[in-house]
Amino acid sequence: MSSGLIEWLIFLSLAMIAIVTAAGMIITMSMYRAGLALMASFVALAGLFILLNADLLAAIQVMMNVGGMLVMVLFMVMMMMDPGGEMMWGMKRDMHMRGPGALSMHMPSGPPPPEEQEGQLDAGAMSDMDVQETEVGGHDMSDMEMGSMTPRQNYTMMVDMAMSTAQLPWAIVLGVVSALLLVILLILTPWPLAGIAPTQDASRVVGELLLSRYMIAFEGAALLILAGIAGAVLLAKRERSRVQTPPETKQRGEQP
Amino acid sequence: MSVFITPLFVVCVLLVGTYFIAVIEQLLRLGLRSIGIALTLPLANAIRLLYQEDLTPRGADFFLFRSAPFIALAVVSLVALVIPLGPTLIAFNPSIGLFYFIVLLSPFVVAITNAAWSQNSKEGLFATFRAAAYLISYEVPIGFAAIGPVMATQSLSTQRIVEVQAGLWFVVWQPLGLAIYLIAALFVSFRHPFDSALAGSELEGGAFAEYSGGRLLLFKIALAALFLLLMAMGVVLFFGGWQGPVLPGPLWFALKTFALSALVLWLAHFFPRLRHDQMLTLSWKILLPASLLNITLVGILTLTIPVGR
Amino acid sequence: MSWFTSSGGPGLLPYLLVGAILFGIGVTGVLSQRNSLMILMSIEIIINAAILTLVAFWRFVRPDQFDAQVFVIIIVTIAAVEMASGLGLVLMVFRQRGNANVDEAKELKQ
Amino acid sequence: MIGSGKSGARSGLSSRVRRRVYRYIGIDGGAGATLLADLAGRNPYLQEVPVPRHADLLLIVEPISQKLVPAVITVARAIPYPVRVLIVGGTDTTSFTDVPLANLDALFPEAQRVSAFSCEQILQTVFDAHEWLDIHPPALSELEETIIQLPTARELATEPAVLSLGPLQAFTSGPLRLFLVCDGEQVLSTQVETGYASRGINHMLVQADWQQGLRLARQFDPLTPIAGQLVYVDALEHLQGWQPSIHVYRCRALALALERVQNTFWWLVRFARLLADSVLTQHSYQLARDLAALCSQLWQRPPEEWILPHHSAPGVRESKNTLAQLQRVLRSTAALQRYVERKRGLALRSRGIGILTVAQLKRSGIGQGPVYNASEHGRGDVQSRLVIRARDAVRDLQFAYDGIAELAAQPELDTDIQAVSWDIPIGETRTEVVGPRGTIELHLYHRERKEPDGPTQVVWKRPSVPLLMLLPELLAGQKLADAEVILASLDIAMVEVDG
Repeated sequence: MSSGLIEWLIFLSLAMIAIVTAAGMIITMSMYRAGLALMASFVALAGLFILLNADLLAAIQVMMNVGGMLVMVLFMVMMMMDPGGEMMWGMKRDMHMRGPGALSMHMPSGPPPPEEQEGQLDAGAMSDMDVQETEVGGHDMSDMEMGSMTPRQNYTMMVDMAMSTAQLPWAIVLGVVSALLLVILLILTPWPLAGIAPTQDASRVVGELLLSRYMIAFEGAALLILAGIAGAVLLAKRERSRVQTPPETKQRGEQP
Repeated sequence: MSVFITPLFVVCVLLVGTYFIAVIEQLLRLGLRSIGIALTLPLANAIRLLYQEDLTPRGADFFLFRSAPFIALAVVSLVALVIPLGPTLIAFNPSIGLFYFIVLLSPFVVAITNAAWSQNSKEGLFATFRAAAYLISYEVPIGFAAIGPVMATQSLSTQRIVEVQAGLWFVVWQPLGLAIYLIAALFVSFRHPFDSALAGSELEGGAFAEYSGGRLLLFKIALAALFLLLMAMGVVLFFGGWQGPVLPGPLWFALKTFALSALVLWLAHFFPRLRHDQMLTLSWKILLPASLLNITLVGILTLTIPVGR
Repeated sequence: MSWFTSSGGPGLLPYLLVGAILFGIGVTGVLSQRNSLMILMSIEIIINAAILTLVAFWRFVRPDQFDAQVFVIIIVTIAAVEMASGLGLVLMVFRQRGNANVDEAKELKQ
Repeated sequence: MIGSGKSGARSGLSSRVRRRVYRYIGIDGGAGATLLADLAGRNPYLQEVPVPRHADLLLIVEPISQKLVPAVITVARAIPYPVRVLIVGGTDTTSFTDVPLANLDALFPEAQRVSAFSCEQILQTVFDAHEWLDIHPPALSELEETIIQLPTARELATEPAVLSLGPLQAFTSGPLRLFLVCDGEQVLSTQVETGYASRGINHMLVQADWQQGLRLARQFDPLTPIAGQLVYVDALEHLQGWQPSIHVYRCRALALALERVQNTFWWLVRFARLLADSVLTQHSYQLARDLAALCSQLWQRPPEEWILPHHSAPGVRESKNTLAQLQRVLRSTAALQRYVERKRGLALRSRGIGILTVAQLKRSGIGQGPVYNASEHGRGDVQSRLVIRARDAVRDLQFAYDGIAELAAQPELDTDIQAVSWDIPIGETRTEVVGPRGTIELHLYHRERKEPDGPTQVVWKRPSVPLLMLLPELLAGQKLADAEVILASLDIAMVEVDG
């Protein structure tokens, strides 16, 4: 087995992981798994960087993205209700859903079904679930009976939980078209190839470059980070004086 | 052939080192007199865990739950590659060895958060958040503390850092860096005063609450190995690694590592478990300014005193 | 010397193809996802696709010049800043409205 | 047989490696807090673990109330295979009770049983556990659901998490269930559910006659049998108009003071384990063990034999040796007090949290006890409670030391044991005794003669109850990790609360 063949094998498996996990991020219902998939994609990219003799960049890639993604994941868990375990992951299975949406929740197509008399009840039914959290932990989806839902309730729930907007088909088309366009351009352009391998120690050279030729860019990036920190803190700061509780969350806490 | 022998060797060394860390822990708990028990108890514990059933709780994220201990162990084994045991005894010697070491610490936290999150309980969710908060807090001080020796060496290679310390250990003129490094190392390895993500009391076991049997054993090995590796890196950075008279290099290295581990564990046992917000305060308000101060001092010393080179 | 292989291993073109596919996935995500956090993550994919192509070009076109690596480092830094401020923005929206769905956040337009 | 009994010092290294380690999780029905605290430090081969998943042995300390059974089954089911059960029990209360206690033998027919409340007995039995039968926990019937009121106004629109603590938890002695509504790491509100340790002691006392009542009163709080019995004895003597002699009075006070100190020490052991402060744990564990050994051989006859109405008190045994030991314990306790007062690491974790003001305590009817003293003389936080308990322990030990020295100096004064007359006149009385958690008060009504002849109504004033009532107010706004430390610092005995 030649070293070239091994390199090909490693390349193919890493590329496969990077692409599949990136696609998986968009598809999965579970926020935590989505973040983790993205992390895996980045780590696979770091592997590709090592194949490209860019060890320093691989290390930077892992450092920047694993920590950053973990924080991102936590925000997603916080904002999009993914309280752990297989709950979100197994939801589709538990609901016995079929059709093209079998992988992720999508915005239902077509007009909403007519409203029933008890159409308002669904919000109450959901708040019931919030209130009765008494188990020592854990979430059991089996007691959520999907069969008893009316079409209207089902529709509302689908709208509530959809991961994608209604323009998903167009998005897929655009994504494919842009990728294809890029591929065609890549193949048609004659790239000037150099048949040599890098010899110098990247960390030393990059360090010297950063502090000589790209000094201004380096300092600019530092300034940008400072501005970013200040901006993020300012945006995310809790304003204790004027707290606005949205009416819907107020209702949710009330006893039915 | 060496592609297969090197990892095997690294894993064996790690397991032996982990065993000695467990022995040191038992000795600190039971007292020096019961050394016989301390030597055998870790093995008896491990055997006991191996005989136990390996449960997956109902409603757990099957894939993440089952894979988390292996991720942890894989990360630890990868980290171990860059530790120089002797003048030529190093599995992998890249030019950015130290950077590689610090970078690979964060995937370990991912393994812990996976374990905590996948177990389908609220306590686990709390543990996830805590572990992630610690990841952000310790990455900065441990990196800054490690920069001190790098400044003096002008290289990120672990082997080079050890070679430079032939005359004078860095601990002599960077004691502040060592202190910051050791505290941050306790943070990273979820050790006693900083173990509230895995705490027994309020989160009912935290991240490992649902693990049993073999997988729990794997996690415990991974945690102890991580602590061992951090202490080993501490020896590399501040105590001259394998440098020493008379005895062969690897032996010196082992002696220094276990002595440092014992010292750190002994100091840590004087403190009660800290609350999570106290830990974060310690990191951001004390360790971070102190490490900046350390870098300034080391910079001045490196430039003025020739012994720093 | 071909685009497809370089000394037996994968050459420039395979890496660029991976980058293109990742870019397509990222575009799809940005355009279709409903939650603003997912959109931020899709943007990350796009940035990473760009970085991959950049590194591939460095390796196969000018391996003796390390400017490309400097660019990558600065891009990664800026991506991190973008993530941080994006998160801050999303957090603010979430705090005001209780969710972070873009299709309901129309008031940002005004 | 390897692993059975004690492996002596001469057993080789290989047999030590093969020796079995047992990891147990203890279930305390209310009476076993001291026993479990003692057992946890006895043998390195018998280790306590915080969660059932890590355990392979379930240790149940009887009595277990019917209400606690689902929790016990849940724990038993959570233990991975192979699982063994050891039941520690055999208190005589079961024979009187009308409140149905759990029949553990029916639940776990394969379980082993130890009847004595002693660590040695348990240790002897436990190392044969691999020879026992595996248990097959019964299936769990439907659990009733509790509705938790969620607070409405919140800053972030995230949902608050409801953490359920217990009913089996390490923070009180005895089972108590807490629902902590948390916004992140902060406790928003607390809902307390009690009744897991209920054995209906008032009801039992009314059913029983006077002599049985005296034994039952020891179970008022199984951790403080002497205080419970003494208050009942005082009431009987009060009704009869009998006055104990100075000697008897002094001996009773002595036994009570020693019991208070013992309780404080064992509480301190549990509290230190909770904080994971190993120095404090070792120190207090050693003290508690020493004092327990000392107390067990202090009296010529054990206190439960002579703390009875109209009984005279015996002298103390081997006074020289005892005094020297007590002196050592006293000095060590004083050192402990200094440690608690000055240690920075401990203060980091205990200072400034769980502050109770005197006004708050007065409002809920607490006017004495260590918690009140801590608020009156100190800051009223967790650390001040630790300090005040250590100070009380030193004071009580000093009192005991003086008392024993005096007793040893003079021979026994009244040796005559009068015939106890169980003919209690009609009437009512109110007596009180200072226990470790505050003053225990007993209202005893004897309005009519009945069969069997006993009190017609019994009303206890339980020092733990108002503290429990204060809990929601106290925990609101605290950090999650602090909430448990605060709860533990109050030293609530659930058996006393539930009755």
